[in-house]
Amino acid sequence: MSEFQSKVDKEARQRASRALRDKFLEVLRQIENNEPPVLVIPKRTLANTVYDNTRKLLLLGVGQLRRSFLDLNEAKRFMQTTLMASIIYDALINDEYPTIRDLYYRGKHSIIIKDNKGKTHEENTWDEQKESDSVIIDIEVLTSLLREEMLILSKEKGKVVGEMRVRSGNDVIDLSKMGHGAYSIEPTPDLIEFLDVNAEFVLVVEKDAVFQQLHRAGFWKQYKCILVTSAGQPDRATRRFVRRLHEEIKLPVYILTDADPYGWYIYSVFRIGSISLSYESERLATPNAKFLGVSMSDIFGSASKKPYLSEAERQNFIIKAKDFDIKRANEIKNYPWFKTKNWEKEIQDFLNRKAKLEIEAMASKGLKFLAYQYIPDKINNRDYVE
Amino acid sequence: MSEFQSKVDKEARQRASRALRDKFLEVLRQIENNEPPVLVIPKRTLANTVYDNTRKLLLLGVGQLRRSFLDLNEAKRFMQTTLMASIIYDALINDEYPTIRDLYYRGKHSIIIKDNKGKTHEENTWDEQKESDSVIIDIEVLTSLLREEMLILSKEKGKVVGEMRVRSGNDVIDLSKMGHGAYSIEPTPDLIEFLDVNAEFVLVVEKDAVFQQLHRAGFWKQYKCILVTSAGQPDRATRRFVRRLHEEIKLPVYILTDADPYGWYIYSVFRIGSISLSYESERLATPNAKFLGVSMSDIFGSASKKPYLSEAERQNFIIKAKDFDIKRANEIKNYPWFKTKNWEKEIQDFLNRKAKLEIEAMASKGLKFLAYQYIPDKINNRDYVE
Amino acid sequence: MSTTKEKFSSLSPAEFFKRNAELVGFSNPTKALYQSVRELVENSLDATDIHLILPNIKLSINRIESEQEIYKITIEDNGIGIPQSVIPNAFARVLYSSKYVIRQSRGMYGLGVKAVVLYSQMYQERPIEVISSTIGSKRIYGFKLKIDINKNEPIIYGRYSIENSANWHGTIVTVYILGDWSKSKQRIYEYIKRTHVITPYADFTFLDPEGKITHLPRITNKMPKPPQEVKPHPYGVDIELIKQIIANMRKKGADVKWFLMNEFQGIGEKTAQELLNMSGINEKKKVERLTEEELSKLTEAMKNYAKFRSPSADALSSIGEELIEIGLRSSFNPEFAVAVTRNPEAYQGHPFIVEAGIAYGGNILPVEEPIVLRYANKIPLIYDEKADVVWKVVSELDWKRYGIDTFPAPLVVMTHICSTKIPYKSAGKESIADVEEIEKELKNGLMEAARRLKLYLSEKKKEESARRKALTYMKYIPEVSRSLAIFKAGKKEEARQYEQDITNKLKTLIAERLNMKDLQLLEEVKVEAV
Amino acid sequence: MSTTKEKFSSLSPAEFFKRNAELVGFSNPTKALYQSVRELVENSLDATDIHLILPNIKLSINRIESEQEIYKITIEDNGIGIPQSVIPNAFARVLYSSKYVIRQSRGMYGLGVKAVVLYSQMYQERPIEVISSTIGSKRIYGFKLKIDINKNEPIIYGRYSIENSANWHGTIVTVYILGDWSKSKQRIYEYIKRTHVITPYADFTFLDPEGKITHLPRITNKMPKPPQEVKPHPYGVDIELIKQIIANMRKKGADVKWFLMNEFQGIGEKTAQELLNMSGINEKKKVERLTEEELSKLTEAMKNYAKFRSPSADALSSIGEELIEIGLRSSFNPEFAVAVTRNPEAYQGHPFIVEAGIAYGGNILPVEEPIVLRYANKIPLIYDEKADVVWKVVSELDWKRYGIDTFPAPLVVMTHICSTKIPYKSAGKESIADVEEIEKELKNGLMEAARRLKLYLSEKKKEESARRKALTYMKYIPEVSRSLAIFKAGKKEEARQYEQDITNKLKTLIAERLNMKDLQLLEEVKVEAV
Repeated sequence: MSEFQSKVDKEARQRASRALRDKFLEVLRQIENNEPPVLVIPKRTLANTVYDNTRKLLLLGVGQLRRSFLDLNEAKRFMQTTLMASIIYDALINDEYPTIRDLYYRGKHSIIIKDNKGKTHEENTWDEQKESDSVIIDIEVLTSLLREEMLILSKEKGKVVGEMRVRSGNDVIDLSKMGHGAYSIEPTPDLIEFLDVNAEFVLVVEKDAVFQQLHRAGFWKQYKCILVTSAGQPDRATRRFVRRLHEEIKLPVYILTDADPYGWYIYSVFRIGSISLSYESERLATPNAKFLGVSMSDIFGSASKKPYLSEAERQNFIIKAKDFDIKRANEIKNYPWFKTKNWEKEIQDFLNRKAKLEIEAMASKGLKFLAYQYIPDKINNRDYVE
Repeated sequence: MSEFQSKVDKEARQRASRALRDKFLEVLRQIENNEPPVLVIPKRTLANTVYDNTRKLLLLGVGQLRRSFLDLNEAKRFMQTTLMASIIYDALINDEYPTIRDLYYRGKHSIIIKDNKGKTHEENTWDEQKESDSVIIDIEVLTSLLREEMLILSKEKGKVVGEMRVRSGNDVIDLSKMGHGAYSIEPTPDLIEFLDVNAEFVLVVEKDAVFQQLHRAGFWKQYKCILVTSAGQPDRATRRFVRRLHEEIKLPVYILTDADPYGWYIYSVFRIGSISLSYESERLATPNAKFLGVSMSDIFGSASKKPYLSEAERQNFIIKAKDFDIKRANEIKNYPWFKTKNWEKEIQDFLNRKAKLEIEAMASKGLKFLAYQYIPDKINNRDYVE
Repeated sequence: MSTTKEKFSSLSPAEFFKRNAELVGFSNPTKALYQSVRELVENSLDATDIHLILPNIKLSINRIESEQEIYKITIEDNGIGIPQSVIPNAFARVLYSSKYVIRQSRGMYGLGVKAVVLYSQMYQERPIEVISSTIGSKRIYGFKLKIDINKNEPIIYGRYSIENSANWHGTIVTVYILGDWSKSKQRIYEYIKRTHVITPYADFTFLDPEGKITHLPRITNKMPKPPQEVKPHPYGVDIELIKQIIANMRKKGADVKWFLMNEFQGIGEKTAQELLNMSGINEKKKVERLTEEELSKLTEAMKNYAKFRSPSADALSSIGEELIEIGLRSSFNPEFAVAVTRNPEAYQGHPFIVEAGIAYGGNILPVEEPIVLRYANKIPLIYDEKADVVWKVVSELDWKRYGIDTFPAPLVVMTHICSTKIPYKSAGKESIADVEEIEKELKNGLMEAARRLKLYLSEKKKEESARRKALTYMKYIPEVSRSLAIFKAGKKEEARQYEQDITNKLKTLIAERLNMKDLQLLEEVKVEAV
Repeated sequence: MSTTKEKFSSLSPAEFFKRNAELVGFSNPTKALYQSVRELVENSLDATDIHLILPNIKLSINRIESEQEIYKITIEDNGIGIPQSVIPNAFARVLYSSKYVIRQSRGMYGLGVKAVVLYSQMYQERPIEVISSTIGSKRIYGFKLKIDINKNEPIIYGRYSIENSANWHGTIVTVYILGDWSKSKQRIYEYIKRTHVITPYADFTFLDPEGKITHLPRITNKMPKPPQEVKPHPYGVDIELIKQIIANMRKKGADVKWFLMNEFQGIGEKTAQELLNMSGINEKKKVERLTEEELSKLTEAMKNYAKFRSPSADALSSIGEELIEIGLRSSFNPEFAVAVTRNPEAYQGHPFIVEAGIAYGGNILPVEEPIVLRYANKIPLIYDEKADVVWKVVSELDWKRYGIDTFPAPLVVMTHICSTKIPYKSAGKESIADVEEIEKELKNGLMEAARRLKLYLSEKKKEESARRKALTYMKYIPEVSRSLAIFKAGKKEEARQYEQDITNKLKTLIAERLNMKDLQLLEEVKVEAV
């Protein structure tokens, strides 16, 4: 049980449980004073999300919502919030590491009441995990504690290889000695210590299979890079890990995704954070991350650049944009951090052509092309969208 | 480019490309002799899948299908098969590591013809990846070459930690020194060499988050175990990795999943292989793997056993089985390797109660309960379903 | 080119309707049996309620031959009876009737019972038998009759009279007819049931050919006001009608002004003068001397004059909201029933009243489209529903606006149109034509009834909503109390002691928030912890 | 209890139909104008094609008053004309007609033009004007007429004659009527257009009140066989009809056997004897002496006798498949048209023929439900479509079984029913009642036509399928060749040289597989490589 007893762990638990308890004792005081119990929570709406141009971060604004138990529309959510807070609190003081799914299960039960007609009404505290997840976020912004600070684990799928060693727990791991495998990033990346980094940049690849190919081709060795994959939409640990590499080791970060609004969105999450979770940007975002590709000009060329694809390749690989792609592109167009000349051109190009491309299409021109021509060229020519 | 030049690699490429070419030169000979070109492929139907009771493996039977280009219903599939074969062949002789998605992209293009009325007809070689994936499987059974033998990579998500060291590529990796992270299993697990294994059993956990919790709790250290997660439906590399641990190190394998037909199916895939891919069982399956839980008797108890859940916990955690659960359970009931006394009881119990449970529900009783009571108890009491 | 000579010939009205019996509803044995029952029942009702007699009607149908399907229909009523002098013509002369006056009655064309007789004698030889005694008559008279079709005259096969010692009045009719009971059975029952819905003050007894007796008892003694005969309304006249009125005037040599003021509804001296001015006729002109052209001008003036009062409703007899509700409630046992009687309106000079009823819920089974009961001058219309203007109005109504959110719904709609002249689409009296004025009134009537339904439904919803509100708070209070108690105690194990106190405080807050009625509800709710 | 005395009175048929003009289609000025046009056009057609005269019909409608909407309708035909002696009764006596014989004609009730006159004189004072000359007549006669409504007699307002130097024959009718052109316009045009579809051998000229002239020229000189007058069929008789035939018999004192054999269709000696045996009547009995009961037995025997021949179709005049197709093609310009004329059948003793046509594709716009053109005795039916038995049959037909996989589809269905007696639902002649025998024939006729449509559509599909097959192979051959060439060469870069050879070999194999026709198709296909 050594892990449970570690000092860092103990301290984190005490800090978090105290903050939680203080918050809800306030609510209790309201009730004892015969005041309607109200939770004051920063609003997580788009309108209350502010882009800090200096820090290049997406942050929560000053807007607050008052969740009163006496408001019929809010009563259930109020109940859910107190319930979830008490469960997290209980896990903290009992040395547990719950996952968000555990929390969902721990809180889920039926409320059964009989009305005066003898009719039974049954309702669950929550039905789906997205309900309880949303309550967890409420508690994070309410208490200013990230879930990691409340010792809540989540599913992690980020992997890394490269010329560096890290310390995690009591171990030192050499990320250049992973064979054909890779190091799977842990859920609490702040506990990682970076040792002996010998790399010139970080390449984040959206797709795991492309990561495998580049790893197998020895790309990171040849170009002195830390190779990371988020395996799709990045989780929090991968984002924090990349952010720390940038912040602490000062490595430039390049992001390689599909050429479509979903790819841009993944880039955006690495760079800024997600709008619905802007309260965490301050710690998870990497504002200087660069979108390496695939860009519209890689596909179609531009005045100053030959396209990487031939006309015939384009015809075969390009996918017609769907309605939801167009919709998403139009949303993204309005994000302040996409309001740069290059990005506006990129998005407009997409909207005009209604064409998207998966990164695999580039890989299908041949692995050598991808690993030894396309990526190095792009980095050397500073041919990224910023 | 050292990897490309490795001898193992070269040999694999030669073996595979020669087999492929021989197969299709046969087809060519038919055409040159003015015979209708026909591909003879072992049938991948349920009817042609045989359970080998001695070896406890699911194997392809002797049934064959003759795919003739002159059969109008088969013409497209014939065309797709030759196309895909030529692409794989081309990748092999050009030192590529394509993924199945790459192959999809490489082969995808439009066929455009004009008829005598001047009307243009357009059709894609294939539209969705599941089409090209299915063709790849055809080629695997046609040539008796697994995709790994044809140097095709896939997305991998299996992770492992434990008291052992492995050699992969030129590296030696200590799986007991992964900190809070884990080792991500490579796509070609046959190239892994096991060194210094100090463990008594393998525990395979379906869910990544449960893996994280057990890892964090130091479970594998305390109980001398190799801890593996398949993070859901297991990929081929994870299955092969587990099989090799069992076969070569002689470790017993326990599998921990949700208590539902989907969980049983995951167990079944580890143990036997999937019906649609029975041709690969011989190398990927672990016929002696044991289903540790969660079992129906863990939830409800039995004549000789107290349940692990109280009545109130059951009420909250149990999920009503859906129609597709029932359907799947009835399918599974008919698989020969589920025709044991224990499994029949397990499935019948499920069908009677129409209740399922996620493993997280057990975890939500407390991590200590899961790691230090439930799992060890089950193993000590040999309380698994076989 | 053929030079066939055309043969011209003349038909008596009896011959015409015999040849074209389907025009009056006798297209085959099935419809003939149904239509015969209708005509007889309607005559019996006209002989009673118009004269404020509570109707007692006994109907029986027997099959009398095994080879051919000949049925004997007998109906007995307690009506005013028919004077013996007119019985032969009333039953055996086509286009002879007591219904050619301006007054609402079920019969209208003076064809009904004669069509029964025509059809009767087409396929069997027995004459119709009529027994009747008028009110106060000392004797009861009996007749056996057929129609001489060529001459359109009665043939009397027998007559007799007996003493009326019991002071009985009423009419008993027996008629023999080729029919098809098994095919018309359902419609005949439907007809009788629906007739009873609209005349809940009538007592029906029905013996069917299978020997089954159905008794629909009187539900109320209340009866609608009977209709009165009235003079024609000037808007509804045509040149030929004016000519006829002039021909039938008792006062000979009257001038045109007197004529206008005395032979029409609602024309006073001022109006008469204005009409004469409009048509350029001298008020002193003798009415018999009016030229064709003057008659045409006068008719035109009457059509164009905008200021007439609406036609008198004296000639009408609506059922009334109370009776309609009684009928709906007793027939359907609904959760809610409402009826609306609209004010009289007129089309083409004919006064009419629309009544609409709605029944909802209770024992009514939910259906995809409202069940529609159509009535006209107190008779139910069964056939040709979708061709009726009523269906048009019902199906175009936006029921969502009236609280019926989805169909199937347990909804019955009833409409009644009464008029001195119902614009039937055919003489079979099955469906009503699209007359704009009637359509509008139907719509208004239905909307008025539907608004009351809506009121009822929304009251019901409001009550439910208050109860739900209280329930919501009561559901969540235990959860909130339990969670906050943990924070208060600092650990779960010691939290229980604080729960009740937090619960009570929260209840007090809720009580302040909701009004007393809701609080009562609150107290009534039992929360069952799990 | 009220003791109101009931007033009984009698109506003339003229008065009856004046009061109830809506029963013959004159419910308001809009319908009156439309109905007047119909009645006049139908009389003109009956006066021509029944007598094998190619119809030339000129119709004009003018508004003659600015204040009231009074229209002057004039129609001129080149028919057989009307003898001067019968003109007054033919136009101004209700229930007087040349159509009371057993023969198919457009008019049936003998009411039509009289209803026009009745309505005409209700709202304006001008009499109807009739000019006519029969074939071969030396003079042309003119009349001005009204109806004495009380007496049901013509009133003659004027008469004259002039010399017929040009040997003209035909009839010109002018009538004045209160109408509403703007509301009836569309229906009147529809009526004329549809009439022309079924009488493509007629020439129509129409001048409308807006001054627009429409000329629908004769498309063919072929005319259908005209109908003949026939004796009644025994199945269709009733007691009263037998009585009438007896009364009208020229040979007096005949015995019943002679009577049966000479006054009905299809009764020979043997049949007559069997009928008499069935009804227990002595063959020598004088027919005038038959009792009521014997007449009833005789009627019953005629109803029950199973072995009569079908009624004679001589009285009918169908249009014929050729003329129907001509009509459909010229009106719709479809891709495919077919027509079916069924064999004569009978209902209730009336012979009838059903004809059905289907037009598909071409210029027909796809619609959600088939466009249905209904005809009866060569007149189009426009109103009340959904109440018609034709609609029932069309909508119940499973079109999928006949190659119409989905609606909207470009489909026109045409039906024609001709009979000595069309079972209209009302005297307004707008829709046909559900008569089982007619429904069955309609179904058979439509199915027969639909089967031919199916044949056409499936031929079309088969051709398309062969073409598709060839296309499939042609699409895949280049891919297969390119792929196999790579294996042959051992590497992609050197594969090209082998492609053409493999392609040629594959084409040969395909050519063997498919027949020559398909091979031709093969050659025609151009494959465009990408």
